Amino acid sequence: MTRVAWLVAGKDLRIEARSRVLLWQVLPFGVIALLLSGLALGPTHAGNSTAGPGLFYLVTLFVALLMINRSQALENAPGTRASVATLGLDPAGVFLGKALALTVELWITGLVLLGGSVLVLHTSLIGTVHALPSVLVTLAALAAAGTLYGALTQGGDGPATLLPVLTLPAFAPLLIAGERSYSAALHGGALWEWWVIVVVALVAYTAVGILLYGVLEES
Amino acid sequence: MTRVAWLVAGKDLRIEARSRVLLWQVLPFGVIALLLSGLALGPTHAGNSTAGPGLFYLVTLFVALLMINRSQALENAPGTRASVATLGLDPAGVFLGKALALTVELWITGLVLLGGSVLVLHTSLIGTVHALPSVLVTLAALAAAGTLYGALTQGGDGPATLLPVLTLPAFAPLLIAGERSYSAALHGGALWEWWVIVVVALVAYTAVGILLYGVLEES
Amino acid sequence: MPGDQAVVRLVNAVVLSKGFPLLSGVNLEVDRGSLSVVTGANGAGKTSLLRLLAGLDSLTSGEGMVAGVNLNGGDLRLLRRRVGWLGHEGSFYADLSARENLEFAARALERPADEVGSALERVGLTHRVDTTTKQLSAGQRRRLGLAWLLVRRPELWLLDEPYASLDDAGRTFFDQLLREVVAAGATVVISAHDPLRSGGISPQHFHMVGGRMRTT
Amino acid sequence: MPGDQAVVRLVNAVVLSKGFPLLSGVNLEVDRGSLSVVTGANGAGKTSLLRLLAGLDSLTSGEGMVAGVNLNGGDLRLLRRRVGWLGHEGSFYADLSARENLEFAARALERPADEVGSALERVGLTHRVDTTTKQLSAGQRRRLGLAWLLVRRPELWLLDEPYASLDDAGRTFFDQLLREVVAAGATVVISAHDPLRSGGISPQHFHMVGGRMRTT
Amino acid sequence: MIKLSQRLLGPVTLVSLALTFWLGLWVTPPDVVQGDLVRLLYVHPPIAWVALYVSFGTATIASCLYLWPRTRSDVMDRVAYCAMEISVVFIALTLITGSIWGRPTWGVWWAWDARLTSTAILGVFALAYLALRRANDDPAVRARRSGVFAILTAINVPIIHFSVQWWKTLHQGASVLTSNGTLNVHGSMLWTMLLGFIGFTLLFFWLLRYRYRLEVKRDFVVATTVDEALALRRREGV
Ligand code: HEM
Ligand SMILES: Nc1ncnc2c1ncn2[C@@H]1O[C@H](COP(=O)(O)OP(=O)(O)OP(=O)(O)O)[C@@H](O)[C@H]1O
Ligand SMILES: Nc1ncnc2c1ncn2[C@@H]1O[C@H](COP(=O)(O)OP(=O)(O)OP(=O)(O)O)[C@@H](O)[C@H]1O
Ligand SMILES: [Mg+2]
Ligand SMILES: [Mg+2]
Repeated sequence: MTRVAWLVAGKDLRIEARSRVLLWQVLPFGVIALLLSGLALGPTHAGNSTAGPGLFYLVTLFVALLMINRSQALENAPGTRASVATLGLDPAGVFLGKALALTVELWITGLVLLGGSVLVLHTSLIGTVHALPSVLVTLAALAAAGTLYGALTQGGDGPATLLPVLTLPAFAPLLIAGERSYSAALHGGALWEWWVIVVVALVAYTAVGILLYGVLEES
Repeated sequence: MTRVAWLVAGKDLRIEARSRVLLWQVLPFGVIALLLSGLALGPTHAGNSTAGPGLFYLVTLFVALLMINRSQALENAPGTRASVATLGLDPAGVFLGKALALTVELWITGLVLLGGSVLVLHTSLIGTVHALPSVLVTLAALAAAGTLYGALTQGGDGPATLLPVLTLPAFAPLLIAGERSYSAALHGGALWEWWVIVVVALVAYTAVGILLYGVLEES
Repeated sequence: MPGDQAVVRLVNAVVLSKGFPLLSGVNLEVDRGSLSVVTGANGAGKTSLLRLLAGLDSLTSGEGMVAGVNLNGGDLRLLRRRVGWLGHEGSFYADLSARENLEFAARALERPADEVGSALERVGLTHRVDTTTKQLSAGQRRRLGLAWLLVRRPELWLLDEPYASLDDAGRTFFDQLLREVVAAGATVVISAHDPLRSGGISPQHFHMVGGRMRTT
Repeated sequence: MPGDQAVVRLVNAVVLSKGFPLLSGVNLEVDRGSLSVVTGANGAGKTSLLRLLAGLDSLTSGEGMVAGVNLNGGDLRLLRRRVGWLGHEGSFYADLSARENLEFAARALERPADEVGSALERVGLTHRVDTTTKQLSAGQRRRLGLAWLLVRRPELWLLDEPYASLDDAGRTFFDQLLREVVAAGATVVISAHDPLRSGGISPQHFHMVGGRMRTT
Repeated sequence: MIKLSQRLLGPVTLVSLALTFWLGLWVTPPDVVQGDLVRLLYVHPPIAWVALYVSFGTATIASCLYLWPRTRSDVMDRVAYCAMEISVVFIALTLITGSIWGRPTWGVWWAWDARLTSTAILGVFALAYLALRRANDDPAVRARRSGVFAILTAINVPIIHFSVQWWKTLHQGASVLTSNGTLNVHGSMLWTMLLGFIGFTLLFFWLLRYRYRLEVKRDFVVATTVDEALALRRREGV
C-alpha cells in the first residue's frame, strides 16, 4: 500500500511540478481572491481582524476545489482511466498517494495564503503561527476528503461543476472547526475541541478512503 | 453577425439545457456557497445585512467562473476546435452568441442567488427588487468580459486554473460597482455613478469583444 | 501568377512547436482537381502538414499559398472557410446529436436544412440521428465527419487517415465519394498508411521523412 | 470446471448503457493461447465487447467468466490486472514523457526498470523517450501503447483496432509481436477492419452484428 | 540623432538619479510635520508614476500596435512583454516605499484604501499577464493573446480608478499641484521631485532597452538551436 502511495504521489507531484500550474495560476488566484474578499466586504469588515480566519478558509476552500479537480482530471484523460485500471493498483495506495500529493499542494498554498492574510487582513502574526498546526491538519483533512469526493464526481457529466456541490456540505464542518481554532489561536480561547473535530475528520476520511476507494474505482 | 450570434447562443443554450448542469450543479453550488460564506464570517458579520450585497457578488463571481470555463470548454473538446474553425464563423457573432448564452445563464443563477440572499442573509426584499436592474446589467458585463477572458485561456496549459487569475482583477471593479449600487439600493444613496461604471464596462467589453475576438480565434 | 493551377504551393515550409520542427522545410505543389496521398512513417509529419494546409497551425518560416490565401499574413479565416478537415478525433459538439451537429454546420454555412438528412443517409447513420455524438462508436464518428464534409462541400479536402476505423462498407463509400468529389473539381489531400483502394482515379504520391518530402 | 481451456466464456451477455444495449446477448468462447479476431460493421459492438472482457464495463445480464474471474460478482480488479488493453485513444498521462509513463507502469507492476528501455527500443521510440505523450503523433502513441503492453506482459491481450494509425514497419512489428505472444501462451483478442497480415498463425474469426455474434 | 540619444540614455539616467538622491538626502530641508520622512517624496511618487502610467502605457500602446495588422511585428510584442515585466518591479517598489511611508504616518503597513488597492490590483494584472504568457508556447498565439489581455487591462485602469473613489481615502491626494493650480511645494523640494520624475522615467526606458536586447539575444539563441533542431529532424528516418 505505501509503495503504491509513494508511486502515485510522486507521479502527481511530478506532473504538477512540470506544469507549474500551482505556482503560476493557483497561488496568484488565492492571493487575488484574498484581496477581493477584503474588497467585497468593504473596509469596515475587512479591516476588522476577526474576519481574517474566515476569509482565509473561504479562499482556501475555493483554491482546494480547483486543485481537487485538477488532481482527478489527471486520471480522466480519454483512455488513461482504462489503461491505468488494467495496472490493478491497490486502491488504498492510490487514495493515499493522491491525498498525499494534494496535501503537499494545499500546504504550500495554505502557507502563502496565511502570509497574505497577515499582510493584507492584519491578522496577528503570532496568533497565526500558533494556529499553524491546526491549519495544517485541517488542510490534510480537506485533501483526504477532497480526494474521495473527487473520485465520486469524475466520469459523470460536468465533473468540474459537480464537485463543488458535493464537497461544500462536507467541507462546512471542517471549515467551521478550522476557523474556530484559528480564531481561538488569535484571541485565546479553548482550542482543543476544534482540534478534536479536525483530527477526527482527518482520521475518518483517511480510513473511509482506504476502505472504500476501491469501490469508487471499480466503476 | 446577429445571425451567427443567434446560432451560437442557441447551440450553447441547447447543450446547457440538455446537460442540466446549471440546474443540478451550478445553482446548488451557489446556494451552498452563500450559506457557507455566511457561516465562515460568523454570525456577527453575516447577520449584519450590510454584508449581503458583497457576499452575493462574491458567490456570483465564483459561479460565473465555473460557467465561463464550461462555456469555453465546449469549444475545446479534442477535434471540435479544428472542425468548427473550418466553418469560418464570423468571430464577432461567435463572441456575441457566447456572451448572450452566458448572460442568460448568469441571469438565472443571479435571480436564484438574490432570492437566496434575501432568505439567508436577511437582505431587504424591496431593496433587492430596486437593485435588480443594476444586478442584471452587471451580470451582462461579467458575461461579456468572461467570454473574452475565457477565450484567452483556452488551449493553453491548465485553462481552468488560469481563468481565475486573469479574470479576478478585471472583475474586481465590476464587483465593487455592483456591490455599491446594490448597497445604495438597499440603504439609499447615490446610484447613478455606479450605473455609469457598469454600463461603461458592458459597452467597452462588448466593443472589444466584437473587434478582437477574431484575433483570439485565429490561434 | 504562373501557378494558376496550383491550389497548394509550399516553399521550404517550416512549422515549429515548442522549438521542435514539426515540418522541416516542405516543398509541395498540388494541382487543382487532383487527388494526392501523403505517406510516411509514424511521426514523419503528415498530420502537421495537413494542419498547416488547413490554416490550423501557422507557418514559422518559408512560403505558402493555399487556396489563394498567403500563409504569411493572409486571412487564415478565409482559408479555413475553404477547406474541409477530417482529423484523428471525432470533431463535433459531443453533447449534441448527430443531426443537431450537422444542422449547426448547415446553418452556419447558410445551406438548406434538407441537405442534412440526405448527408446522414449517405453515410449510413439514419438509425443514429438522435444519438449524442459522444455515444457513437469510433467508426460512426468518422462517418459523421464525412457527413459534415458533405454538407460543407469545401474546395480543398484535407483528410487525415480517413480509412482508420471505417468498416468495409464505409471504405467503399468513401472511395466512391472521393471519385465524385474529384470529378466535381475539388482538390483532395489525404494522409494514409493503407494503400488507396479506389480504381477510378490515379493519385499523386508524396512521401514524407523527417518533417519534409523525400527527395526522389 | 469443464472449460479449463477457455479463457473467455460469455453466455448471452448483455451490456446496457443508458438503456441502450451495447451488447445484446453475446455467446463467446475463446481458448487459452489462441488468437481471435472480432470483425463487424461500425457500431456492431466490438469495442463494447472488448471493454466488457477487460472488466471496464459491467455485465447487465447473462453470464461471463474471463481469465478465471466471474463477471457477475467476481473481483474485477483481479481481472483487470490480468488483461492488457489498447484502446482507440492514447492511454497515458499526457504530461509525462514516454519513458516516465512506462516507468510508472513498471514500478506499479514491480517489474525491473530496465525493461522500459528495451520496450521503447522494440517499438522504435528511442528518439522520443523524453517527449511528453501529448506531443507524440497518433502512431507513436499507438506504439507507446504497445510498449506499455510489453512491460505489462498480460495473459489476455485485448486490442481495439491495433492497426489503425500504425505505419508499415509498425504493422510488421506488431504481427511479429502477436506471433511471439501467442507462442508464449498468452491469449489475444483483437478487433479489426483490416484483414490480419501475419502468416504464421491462423486466427479464429468472430463476426458481430447488432451487438452479438452472427450465428454462422 | 537616435543613436546619440540611445548612447546618452544610460549616463543621463545615472546623473539625474544621482542628483535626485543627493538633493533629496542632503540639500533639501526636513519637513515641519514629517521630518526626514518627507524625503520619500522624491522617490515614491516618481516610482508610482512610472509603475502605473509609463510602463502600463508603453505596454498598452505596444500591444495595440502589435494587434493592428499594419504595424504588427515581433518588436512590439517584445516591447509590451518587457514593459510589463519592468512594471512588476516598479509596482513592487511602489508598494514597498508606500508601506515604509505608511507605517509611521498611518500606523499600518497596509490599509483598504482606494489608491493602495488599485495599485495592488494593477500589480496582479501584470502578474496575470506574465502567467498568460507562460501558459502559451506558440509565439504567434502568445503574442496575440497577451496583446488582447493588455488592452483589456487598459480598459480596467480607468474603471479601477473611478470605482474605488467611494472610500474616504487615506492616501495623499493631489498634493503637489492643487486643484486651483497653485503650487504647494516650494523651491528646492519641487525641483528635486521634478528631477526624480525625470530620472525614474529615464530609468524605465533604460531598463526597457536593456531588457529588450536581452530578449533579442534570447530569441537569437533560440534561432540557432532551431537550426540544430532542423538538422536533427531532417536526419530522422533517413
Ligand atoms: C502601500 C502604500 C502606498 C501605495 C501602494 C501608494 C501608491 C501610490 C501611487 C500609485 C501613486 C501615484 C498616483 C498618481 O500619480 O496618480 C502615489 C503617489 C503619491 N503617494 Fe503613495 N502610496 C502608498 C503610500 C503612501 C504614503 C504612506 C504616503 C505619504 C504619507 C504617500 C504619498 C504619496 C504622494 C505625496 C504621492 C504624489 C501624489 C500626487 O502628487 O498626486 N503614499 N502613491
Ligand atoms: N516538443 C516536441 N519534442 C519532440 N518531438 C516533438 C515535439 N512535438 C512534436 N514532436 C514530434 O513531431 C512529430 C509530429 O508528427 P505528426 O503528428 O505530424 O506525424 P504523422 O506523420 O501524422 O504521424 P502518424 O502517422 O503517427 O499520425 C512527431 O514525431 C512527434 O514526436
Ligand atoms: N445511448 C445510446 N443510444 C443509441 N445508441 C447508442 C447509445 N450508446 C451507444 N450506442 C450505440 O452502441 C454502439 C456501440 O458500438 P461499439 O462502440 O461497441 O462499436 P464498434 O463495433 O466498436 O464500432 P467501430 O467499428 O465503429 O469502432 C454504437 O452503434 C452506438 O451508436
Ligand atoms: Mg498523424
Ligand atoms: Mg470500436
